[in-house]
Amino acid sequence: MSTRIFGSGIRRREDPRLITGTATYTDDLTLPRMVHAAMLRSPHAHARITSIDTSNAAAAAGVVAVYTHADTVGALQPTPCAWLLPDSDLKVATYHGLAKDVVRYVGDLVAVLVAEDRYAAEDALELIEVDYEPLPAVIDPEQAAKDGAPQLHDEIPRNQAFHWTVAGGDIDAAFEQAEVVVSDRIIQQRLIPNAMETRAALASYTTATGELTLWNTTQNPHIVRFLMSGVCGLGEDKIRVVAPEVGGGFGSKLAVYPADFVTVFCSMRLGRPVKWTETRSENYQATTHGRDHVQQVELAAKKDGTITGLRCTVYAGMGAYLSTAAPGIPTILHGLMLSGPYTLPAVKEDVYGTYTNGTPVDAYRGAGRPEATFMLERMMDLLAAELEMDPVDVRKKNLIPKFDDGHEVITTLSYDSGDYPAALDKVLAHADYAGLRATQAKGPINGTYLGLGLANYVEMCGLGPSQVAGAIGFQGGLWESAIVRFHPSGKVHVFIGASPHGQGEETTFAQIVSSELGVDPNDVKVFHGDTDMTPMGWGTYGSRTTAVGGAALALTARKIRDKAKVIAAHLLEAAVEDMDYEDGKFFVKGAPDQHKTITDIALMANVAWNMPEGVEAGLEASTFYDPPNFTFPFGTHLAVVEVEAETGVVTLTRYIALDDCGPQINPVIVEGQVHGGVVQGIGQALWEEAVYDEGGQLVTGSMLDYALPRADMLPDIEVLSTVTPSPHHPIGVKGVGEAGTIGSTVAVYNAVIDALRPLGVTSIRMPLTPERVWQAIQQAKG
Amino acid sequence: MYAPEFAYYRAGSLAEAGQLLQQHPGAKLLAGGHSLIPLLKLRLTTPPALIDIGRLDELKGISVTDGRVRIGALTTHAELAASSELAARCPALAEAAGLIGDPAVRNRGTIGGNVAHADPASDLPTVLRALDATIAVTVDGSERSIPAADFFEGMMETALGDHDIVTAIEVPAASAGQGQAYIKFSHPASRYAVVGAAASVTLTGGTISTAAVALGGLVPVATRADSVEQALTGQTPSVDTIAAAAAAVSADLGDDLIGDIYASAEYRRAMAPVCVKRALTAAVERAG
Amino acid sequence: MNITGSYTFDAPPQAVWDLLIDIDAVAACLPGCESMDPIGDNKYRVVLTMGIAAITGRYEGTVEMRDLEPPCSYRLVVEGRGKPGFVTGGGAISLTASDGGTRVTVDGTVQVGGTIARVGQRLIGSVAKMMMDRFFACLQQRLTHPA
Amino acid sequence: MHVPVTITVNGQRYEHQVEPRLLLVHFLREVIGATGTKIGCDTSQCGACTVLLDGVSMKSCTALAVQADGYEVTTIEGLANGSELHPIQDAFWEKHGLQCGFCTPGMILASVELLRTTPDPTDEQIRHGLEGNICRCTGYQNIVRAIRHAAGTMAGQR
Repeated sequence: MSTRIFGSGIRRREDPRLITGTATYTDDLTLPRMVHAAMLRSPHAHARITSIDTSNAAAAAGVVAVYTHADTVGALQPTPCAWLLPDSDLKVATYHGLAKDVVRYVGDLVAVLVAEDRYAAEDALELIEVDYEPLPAVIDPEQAAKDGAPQLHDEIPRNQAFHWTVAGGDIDAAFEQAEVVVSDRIIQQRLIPNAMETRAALASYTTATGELTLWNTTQNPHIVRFLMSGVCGLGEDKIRVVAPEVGGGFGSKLAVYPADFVTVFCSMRLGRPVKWTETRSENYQATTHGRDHVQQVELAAKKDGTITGLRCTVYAGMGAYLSTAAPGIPTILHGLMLSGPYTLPAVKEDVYGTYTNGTPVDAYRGAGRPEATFMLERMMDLLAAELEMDPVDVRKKNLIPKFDDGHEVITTLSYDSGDYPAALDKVLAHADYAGLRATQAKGPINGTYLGLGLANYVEMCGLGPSQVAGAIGFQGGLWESAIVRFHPSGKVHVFIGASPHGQGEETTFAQIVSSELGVDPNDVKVFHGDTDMTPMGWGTYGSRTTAVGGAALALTARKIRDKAKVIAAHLLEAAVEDMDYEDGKFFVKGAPDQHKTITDIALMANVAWNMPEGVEAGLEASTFYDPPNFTFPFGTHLAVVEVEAETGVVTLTRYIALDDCGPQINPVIVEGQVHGGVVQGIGQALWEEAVYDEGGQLVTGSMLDYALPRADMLPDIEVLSTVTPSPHHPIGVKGVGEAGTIGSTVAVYNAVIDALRPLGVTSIRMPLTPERVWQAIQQAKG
Repeated sequence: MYAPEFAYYRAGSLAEAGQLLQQHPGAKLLAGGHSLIPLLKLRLTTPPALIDIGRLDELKGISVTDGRVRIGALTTHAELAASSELAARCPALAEAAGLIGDPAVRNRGTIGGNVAHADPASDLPTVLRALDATIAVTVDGSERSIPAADFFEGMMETALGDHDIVTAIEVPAASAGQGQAYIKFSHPASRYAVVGAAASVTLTGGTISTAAVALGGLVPVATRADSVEQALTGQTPSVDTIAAAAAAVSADLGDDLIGDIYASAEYRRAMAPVCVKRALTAAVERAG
Repeated sequence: MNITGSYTFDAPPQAVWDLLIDIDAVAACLPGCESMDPIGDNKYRVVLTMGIAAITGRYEGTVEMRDLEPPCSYRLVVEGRGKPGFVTGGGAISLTASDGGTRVTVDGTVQVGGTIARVGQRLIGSVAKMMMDRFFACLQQRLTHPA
Repeated sequence: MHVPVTITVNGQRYEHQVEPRLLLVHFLREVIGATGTKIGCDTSQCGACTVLLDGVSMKSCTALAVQADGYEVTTIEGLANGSELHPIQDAFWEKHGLQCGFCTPGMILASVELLRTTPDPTDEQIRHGLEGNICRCTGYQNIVRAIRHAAGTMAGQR
């Protein structure tokens, strides 16, 4: 077996079960004596509960139990926030599993009902009588911060969850001395993540033993166990959390939710397995949303296009409560990325996290970095327009030159490696940028305008050193762990703490082991997502599973290799220092014909008939890998659009995405990640928005109104890459899960504005629906 | 989602369906179910009983007699879209049917269910209005015909009585020199029409002898664009005459246009002439 | 959501006013109204069965007339709830004499919550308008042909 | 009220008493335990529940089990011939046409319908043919590739 398996687009190991309908997702599970939970959610955005009467519901056919807040007192601690942002005056509102007295968003949990089947549960749910006294509601994060706005939490003035600042350089001087200043007000609208599998939990508590097994659609089963332990009062030793097949997450299965805790509570009360599966309507109301920023941004520059400072104020909507990772998203993952791939001499950003009567907001693919990239790349285009320069030239003026091992930016981050100019040049050449501009210069054809939109980006991924996690208030570690176990036959089991949910790491992890040790990837089985079986892991988010978990795995494989080399030396009666290893073979230097394969070693290590002195039996190793730094993938995206002025219809005609995630373990999987990421970013630019009405009702409450990208709305994505290894990473990889999303929203946005420049349009609120575009054209006409 | 309880009766014949309707006040007819079942799942409707007419062969199929095309109420959108008879005789209907929902929806949704539901954003009512279709309705064993103009009364409201069953749709077959088209601007999520325009134009000796134009999505009930039709009749078709006629549509729209978060009434009003123009252009091209 | 309308009556303002505060007339003309019983000053408990084709829902709630300035204006405050969700609304209703008749203008807001708000946003405005149109058409009819 | 239904699923005949309100997708998943068919939305938009009814695609979340009485239903579990994958299944695997796999059963059955009605589709026809199926992972591009690939394989088999 050749090491060339690294970098090979082999078929995915997980697919046979997925394409035959034999994979098991949480809702596919059934247990003996299992009952079904249905959740009663608030129809009001903000209201006081004046009374709840569950008696009719409790008496209905098939109903096993009905619980409200009062039942959970003492048994269920409030839902925790796990990113306690320091130096930000953070105020965490109490988030009860079942609402106490006041509901604060449409979808806030009011009661849970358990019945013998879900139809009966839904019937009885209608019999719970709740009287509400409506209270005024606020949805806009900037409005929520104003005096006189409705107050969500008595103890938190002006709804301010936190005020966080990043500053570097002399920002005042930058603006005082600026030769040109451009600014914009940008709305990063609320998005609904829409993992195709809605959230689900199956809790099975055994009263006799006090043990709980929870099957849960989650990106991080170990974090679920950790938080569940605190909230439900069970020792971690008594809790097993299993993430079975997970149907996508995109950040929305990072949080641990009230409904998860409540489902467990029901099972503990009843001593029966309780299953709860979200309907899509519930998912829209109660599973975390993404983005929701109001950004005021200004950029100072010289007349030659050199940027000198970036100053911004962001109001970030948190929704009604702080979800698990929420405070870190618009701050650490956003504000620290404001330099992007550019040399930025001075920066100042104030981020106000505000409570609003919306669904809690948390990570959504890219999580903070798309919002930062958008600001910066929007400013680049505005600056180019102001200076009548080509957007490419302004960017080239400011790009950080190629670096191989560390580059510190004004926000204090130290990027690992990058060659941003090369990425940009490769995209421009591939697209025939000059040719496209020449076509554009000929003017509109039949009222259809051509536009080009660029975005360069850098993202911080592979979160992150645990010491940094502590410093930034993340209430956990950010290392990953892996165990590799060879069986006597040479087959391998990998146990990994990371918990992929559709990305294909069962395959890429097998490829890592295969490449390091020369076994057939088909002989490597990867176990993940079961806290009883796998070592601790901190979850899949921030494009960290391969970057951090993969590093843990590679280092573990190398430990195995080192041990195997000792055993091989013993078997070949040679000194260890005289041994060589290549392509799965251990041999005495210069004598590759006389070799031992890892399979030979695995047999000997396991039978242990003839081991070197002092070497333990078995061929197994484990590693806890704590990365020395983040990784910093980067790329350049170019969107080409046609805008029909008569209707405002935008057609994306080409999309070129260059992403540099370092060496690609499986380029087919990398390309797939880019496709999906790009399309989610396009979705934000053109179609997607969670819309609330003035009373706080979510009016895009179903897939009838929330427009997700579909096959017939998209062109093929032209995927390019460069390869810049991370110098600090064992195998150089940087992570790719979010890459596509980070550049694509602003690339498409820039393209549409570029198309409409001849008409005088400079800004349109996203998503760029036909009406919004058409209205902007009408307004520009005057 | 989980529908509320209801009783279920499967009709073996049209007559039996009629009897069941009489016996079960408040019962709803179930054909393909693609309008009704989503409402049931959301519990937005709670009928005591459903009467399944989905297997009545007598309500299926497309036939042509005396210049009229008769389409059984249970004919699916997919069958409409694929029908060579329709493509030849009322092409706008086939074209519109092929734009409804998605393939799986078109395989189950029926023309009868569609017209009975009378959603203002639906495609078929617009075409049926333009083509002067009639809706055949049976009650107590006797069939009567209701012109589309009278059938669609309001948003999701029709002239159907409690015991009426839509049995067929009848459409005059296109004559020589007649061109038809249906154009819609779709909602990206629901795929419903934000604005839909159906046009049927007859060219006689190079001039437009008759023109029929109907609009959907804009107003609570599909409506004819009389001003456009008048502006076109007798004209020689050209880019300018079509554009001028299409512009006249504003006179047909009234004050109360539908508006929602995706497309305001203002935008729909502005798009109406654009959509009409495109439908007319295609229809004229096909007529020639 | 804002909802506005304007209706002309072939009668002087006082006659129209009398009709608008005639609870029997209002109950008869309110689409789907099953009952309307007084529970206080100008305040009534109503039970409505809404039926827009297949979409049906039963709502219970209150209707209150405030700030009565006969025969010129009053404010209507409506609250209701049912299985499909809740409805609250309010509006200013003004009467002005016009060409020997009366013009009634309504300028109000409607807030809908629950399932309908979630999945029916494209219909709410039109449905509200349609119900209001029917209500006034019925009153117009009643004025012309008293029961 | 319960009514008897006889539904043949992937060649196996099932007779059950069901409530009229039981959706076909719940019949498949909960009554007979064929959980390969997924539920992704409430409103017939996403297509995760797509199955074949007498060989024609439909959304099993928008049909009552009683409507399938007497019919043959094909689900993802019934597509392969023993251990031999259907060419579309194999093409999804070969062309990386799936990631989390949740939309995949419905997507594959929608693809069966697409190639039934359009055996040699253009990319544009493929993209239109998938308009009733939402995938949040792949951006659709590899699904389009997979269907194009499968069309070639199936043409070769005819």
